[in-house]
Amino acid sequence: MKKKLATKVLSLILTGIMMASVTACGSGADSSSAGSSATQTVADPASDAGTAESTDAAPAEAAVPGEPFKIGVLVSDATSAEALGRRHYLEDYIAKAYNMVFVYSDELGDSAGEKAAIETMITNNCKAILSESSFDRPAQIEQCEAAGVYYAVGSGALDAEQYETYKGYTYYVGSVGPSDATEFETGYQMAKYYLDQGVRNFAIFGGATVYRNSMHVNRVAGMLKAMVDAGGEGASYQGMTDPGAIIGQLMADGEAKTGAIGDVTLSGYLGGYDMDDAWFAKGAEMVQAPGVEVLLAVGSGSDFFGTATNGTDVKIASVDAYAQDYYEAMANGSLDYLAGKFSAYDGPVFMALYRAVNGNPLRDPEGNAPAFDIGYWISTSAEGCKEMLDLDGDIDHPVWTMEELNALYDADYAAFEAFVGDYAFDRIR
Amino acid sequence: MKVKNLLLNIAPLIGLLILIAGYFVIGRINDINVAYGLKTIVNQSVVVAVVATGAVFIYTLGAFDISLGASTAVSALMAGIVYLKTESVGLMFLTAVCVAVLVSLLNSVLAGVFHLPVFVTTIAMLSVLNALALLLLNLGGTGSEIKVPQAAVKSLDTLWFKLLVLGAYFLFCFFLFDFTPIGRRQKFLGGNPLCAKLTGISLNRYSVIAFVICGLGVGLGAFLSIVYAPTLTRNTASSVGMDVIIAIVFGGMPVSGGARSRIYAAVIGAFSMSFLSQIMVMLNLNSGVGQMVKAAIFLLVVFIAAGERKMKTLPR
Amino acid sequence: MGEMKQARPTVLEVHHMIKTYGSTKALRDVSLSIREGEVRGLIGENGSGKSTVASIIAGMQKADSGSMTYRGKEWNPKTMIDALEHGIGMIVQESGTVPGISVAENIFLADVDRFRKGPVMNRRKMMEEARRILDDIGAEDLRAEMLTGALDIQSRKLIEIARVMRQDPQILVVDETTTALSHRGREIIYRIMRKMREEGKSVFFISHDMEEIMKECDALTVLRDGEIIRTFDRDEFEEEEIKRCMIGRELKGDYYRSDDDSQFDPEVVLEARHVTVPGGEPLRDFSIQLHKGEILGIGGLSQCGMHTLGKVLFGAIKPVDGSALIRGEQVKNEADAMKKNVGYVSKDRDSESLVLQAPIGDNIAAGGLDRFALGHILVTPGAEKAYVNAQIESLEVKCQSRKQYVSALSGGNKQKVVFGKWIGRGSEILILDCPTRGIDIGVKQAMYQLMAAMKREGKSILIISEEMAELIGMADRIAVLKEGRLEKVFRREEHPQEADLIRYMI
Amino acid sequence: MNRGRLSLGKRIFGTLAIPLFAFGIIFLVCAVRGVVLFETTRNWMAFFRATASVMLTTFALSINLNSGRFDFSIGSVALLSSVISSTLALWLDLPAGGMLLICILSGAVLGCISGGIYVISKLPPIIVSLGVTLLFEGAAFVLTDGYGVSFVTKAKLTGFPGVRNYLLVILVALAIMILIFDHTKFGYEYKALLSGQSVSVNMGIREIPNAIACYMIAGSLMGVVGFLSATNTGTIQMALNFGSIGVMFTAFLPMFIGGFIGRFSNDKLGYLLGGMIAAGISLMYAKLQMDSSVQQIVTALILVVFLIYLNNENKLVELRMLKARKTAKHRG
Repeated sequence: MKKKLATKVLSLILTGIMMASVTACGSGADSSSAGSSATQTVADPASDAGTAESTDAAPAEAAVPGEPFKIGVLVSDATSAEALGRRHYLEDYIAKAYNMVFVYSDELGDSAGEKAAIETMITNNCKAILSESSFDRPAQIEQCEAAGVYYAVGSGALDAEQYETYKGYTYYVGSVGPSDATEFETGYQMAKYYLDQGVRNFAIFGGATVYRNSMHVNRVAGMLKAMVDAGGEGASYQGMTDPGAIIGQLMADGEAKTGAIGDVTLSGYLGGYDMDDAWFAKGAEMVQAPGVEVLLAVGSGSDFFGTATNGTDVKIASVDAYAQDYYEAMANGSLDYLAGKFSAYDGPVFMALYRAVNGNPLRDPEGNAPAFDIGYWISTSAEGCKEMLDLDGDIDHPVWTMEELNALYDADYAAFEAFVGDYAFDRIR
Repeated sequence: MKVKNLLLNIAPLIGLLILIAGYFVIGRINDINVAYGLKTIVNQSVVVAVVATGAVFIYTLGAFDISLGASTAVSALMAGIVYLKTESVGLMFLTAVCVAVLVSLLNSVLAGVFHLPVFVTTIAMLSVLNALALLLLNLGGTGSEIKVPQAAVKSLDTLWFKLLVLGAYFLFCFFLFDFTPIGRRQKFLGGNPLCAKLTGISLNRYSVIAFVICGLGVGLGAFLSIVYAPTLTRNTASSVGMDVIIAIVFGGMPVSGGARSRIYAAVIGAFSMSFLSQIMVMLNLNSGVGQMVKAAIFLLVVFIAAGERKMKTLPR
Repeated sequence: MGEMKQARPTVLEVHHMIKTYGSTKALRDVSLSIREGEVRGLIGENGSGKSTVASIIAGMQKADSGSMTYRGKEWNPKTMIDALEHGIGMIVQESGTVPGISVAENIFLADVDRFRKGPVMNRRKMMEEARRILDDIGAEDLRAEMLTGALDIQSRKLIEIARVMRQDPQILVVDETTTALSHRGREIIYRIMRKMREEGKSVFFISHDMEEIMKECDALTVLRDGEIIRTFDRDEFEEEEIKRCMIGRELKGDYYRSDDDSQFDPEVVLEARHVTVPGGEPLRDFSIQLHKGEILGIGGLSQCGMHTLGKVLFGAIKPVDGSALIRGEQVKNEADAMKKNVGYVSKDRDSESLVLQAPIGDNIAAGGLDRFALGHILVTPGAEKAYVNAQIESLEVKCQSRKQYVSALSGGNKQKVVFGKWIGRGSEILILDCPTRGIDIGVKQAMYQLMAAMKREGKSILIISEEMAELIGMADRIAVLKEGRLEKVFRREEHPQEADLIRYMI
Repeated sequence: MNRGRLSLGKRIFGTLAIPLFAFGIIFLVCAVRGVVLFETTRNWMAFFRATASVMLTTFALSINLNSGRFDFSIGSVALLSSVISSTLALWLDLPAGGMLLICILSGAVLGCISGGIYVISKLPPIIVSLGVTLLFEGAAFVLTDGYGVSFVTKAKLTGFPGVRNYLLVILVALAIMILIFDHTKFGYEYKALLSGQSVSVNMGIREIPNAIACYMIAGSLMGVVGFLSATNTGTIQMALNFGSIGVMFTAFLPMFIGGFIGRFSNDKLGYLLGGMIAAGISLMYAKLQMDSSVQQIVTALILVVFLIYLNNENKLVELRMLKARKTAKHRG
């Protein structure tokens, strides 16, 4: 008798917690729904279909070509302005326009995390995975293929070997992002910009080069190649001048070696994302080393090193995104050169997934999954940056609107490719 | 008194049952893929459950090991390197287990030889092992990862294999813990080391035994980690260390060890935490709120399971 | 002196005080009073409640029911410091100083406000004050800034005395303090007590030592099993009568051994050979032999080294010189001693003999795993249950079941569990260190009878005890230790008296 | 441990031996590798920043650890208080000083919450700290929507780093800690509770307020640590799932070193010197551009070797953390 009572009390308490947690999350979602998580804003796409269209003005006027569903988004970087910008576009524009739900993963740190996140997403009925995390792409693709869930690479690309392996997979939808060549060129142009100004001493932040991330490796290789080209007679990086060789060496080393490249000097190199005190100290030490004029960063340059260059003449060039933070960084001088993604970057890849789930997958003429190339917007002044930011920043009128994307719903491969290739700032403006 | 004791004993189990019920109810409402979800839960609990089950032996002694995650990582990395060299899954398995047992042994011997409290030793070992993991990535991998081909372990990445490993190891531990003098003596040591000493039970010997058993679990956990995600990085098993502590405590294991130690605490705790996490996801909580709710439930359950406290001074 | 006491008014009264710990009734309806200028002795066996009543008076704990009146007012101290501030101070039996701080800080423990200037402490003033107090009580060689942990027990007791005396208490409680003190330390206490008497203040003096209590007290209250048996005025003091009151009720059957026969087998089963152990309770080149079928008593003052001896013989302490032998073989460690069929009952029951937070069954079984586990490997619930229950039944442990936690048992039943652990595994040689400490008379008697029975079975027992009566009553031979050396061996036939033993202890 | 008995010379030697030895080695290594440790003001800045933050963390860790209370949550307190303060500072456009003040206050409040849960639940502190860590990390995540805080471009806040400011933080903190723990009633009671918990409580020292105060002080210190870290990088990274506990591990080596030095002088001074050693080592790493795996191994080995040395010294007074775990009770 007593035991029963106690059991009852206990279970009551526990159910109480459960209830409390349920309600707490409800209210928590309300108060914190400043645009964080689409999963909070639209709980049930099917039943909310009507209201979403009527309430939200701009994007919802056009007809939706297909059925809504849930997309899981894998992110290994959840906090950079670049990531935030693209999330903003997906959650606050696409989600409303197409009545979609985007389920974001936590910031992933390894392939086990990726796999667990995909499992959880599939459990929660995500019909497609948009992956911006690349610890183990093959594992992700295999996992999705096995589960019958569509998979696409956002803001990136598979390397050539992987593409060959997976391009024919039924559930592999493709990728939209800078190709390796584009990444190489981006790094090249960034370094060249300063080399042309006579800068001869650099430091490089190589980010995920240590993880053999091909995007970052190619950017760094481009930078090095530019130095080789500008370094005068006989200049080479570790005895190499050929882009392919430089890339191969970086892949082998996982980092760039410091030293002279002709009459250009690479004084410092830092990679990885340890982000602990020792790492920041190392970074500060690198940019403050005597002689360094410019830090070339594969990403997050002003985020990581902005305070360290504060009050010095060292300039930072970085690949990032068009976001208020970077505009401010450019305005106050902590960022000097920005090769940035814009927030609508993921529009086409969303459409590719949308088509696939709605039974209308896009394939290239050989019947393979497409791999579309897309580049960056580059600005070298605060004004230029501002202009691009203004174009990119208006969530009601994004760079790629619903109408434009809808046109891709039935587009053939060539039309899709042409659309994606037409990303340049001047063209879009 | 008796009833209350019984209740305290089964509180974690009740907690798990409520969580399971909650999972199904909320899952039903949200129309989730329940079958896939259960598989997900097993996948996400099994490593922690295995490692934590072994760790119960250490906790029973009233000791505390926070380096288990790191030693799981080091074992997995070593095993990965061995696979790359030999392409033998069997050797990889053996390596994982042997390395883990050796690391564990080192832990206990260090503690024994230098008479350091186990906890302090494991803090030092945590740093050493983390460093070792980085070194291994440099020596045996690309510096950032050691990539065991997925094909090598794919056939093992199945529900039944994981459950089999967990089940076998759990039964092994269950037997040692409840049906051999080892478990009895360890509980006794945890309850009162001085009295145990005067009952002929050597703390050093049983620490070593506990660490070896735990090392075995760590090795299995490391192997299962590879099976789950064969691309190993510095983040491999990084959350295991703390998850194990949480799981054990959540499962009703007293941190002071002793007679109230339960071998099944780890499994209950590990699965409870996974169900709880999945519920948080289903409720569309953002990770922060989810974690806060988890923390609150954790503290509450532990508080309930701890029972009445009438001491004059605060616990230390 | 008697008349003087009559004239003085009562300063503190205790009315119908009751206190229980778990299932143990520590105080059952105790009422007593003390007058100004009176030194009152409290005497009784362990567990009689004398320390409990004293600690309640001094604010260390609270009674379950009953009331106290101090100087005509309701007395209900919150803490010891609270009590001290109102004039009642206590020097406690167990260590009451904090090791990690200075002597001065210990003297003013929990009462440092007086040295505060704003938020900041005036350390110098504290040291000065401490020095003055130490001088006052005659402990000039203690320095106020010394680290307490580095001092010996005697000096630490003096700190406690200083802590209490600095408040100039009206009533002082001295709880078995003198056992830890040397002659000089004792003199300091006696002097303080006498001075208090002269100043019209009162003292409760709790001691084991009948001699000092009869010498220093004006009156003497005997407690037994939580009840007051009788209060003696100084002119009624008579040792035998007091003792009879302490031991109490007419016990049916034999209390100690009935036989006078100190026969035992000449075979030496346990031996200390030239054992030297340094430390607070040292042994110096100590040798003794226990024979088969013998009950060997070891007596002496608490710090004389006899407790060390027990641990050395059991392999728990390794001597720096000499050796402990069981049937001629050197003891390696505790496990080795157990293998050689030796059992050891520690004097610190709660901290060394039992796991309080564990069931009775676990405690008994822990000693016998090598006995009932199949092939030393498999512990079956059935075998364990049978093993444990056999002990519970044969020793008549009062409990609900073997699953009950030991912490809920009374002292006597706890000790039965300890015995069960050793007897269950069939120990041939038992080392019993203060086996009857804090146990009620009834259980004590059972224990004594058990020992006698074991002797008859040819088992050997080494009994270490601070209670001389117990040694005299039980042992075939009694070895008296003093400062780590063997001082004297009495044989049972000699019928030694307590006074004889004491003569060799001091 | 009994300082009174040591001569002044011995005390000075004992206090400075380890730091001098450590810096000797550091300078030697740098000289061999042809690197100047303190080349620019930036180097001094990095050095003193690391000193300050390691020293404060060590204080925060040791306050409770010395009393047998292991606290995993100090890192999460630093995280959450810096999130709260930077958010407020950005919102109200406060200068760095204002942010520092809010950091200290919010740290104290968070410490109070953590201590409060401990004294109310009477659970072992290590368990409470596990829950609290999750709670605070979650709260920081919720407050920033998981995005962290970035104020790289807010010169008002990122202008704080500077040798003068760091020195000021170090000296003020050291002075306050010495004042609080050596010269106040709280400090006296703290020391008494530390080595004689039950005696002190029996004598009437109120343990609960003392414990809560300890948590509040540790919280404030970690608030400052959070502030230093945030103003240094201009960003606050989120941490979930115990991602915040890493900070704590920076404090162990300095704590043991400090405890050792404390035998000869004041343990707080020891923590400062320990912090300086740690800062010197990490500056050396940065200067040598040493690989992080090598760094970690070296640091880990130093810790292990020092622990072993301490143990052979056999005077492990500072390892009172033993008390935290029952196993440590080797009294026999």
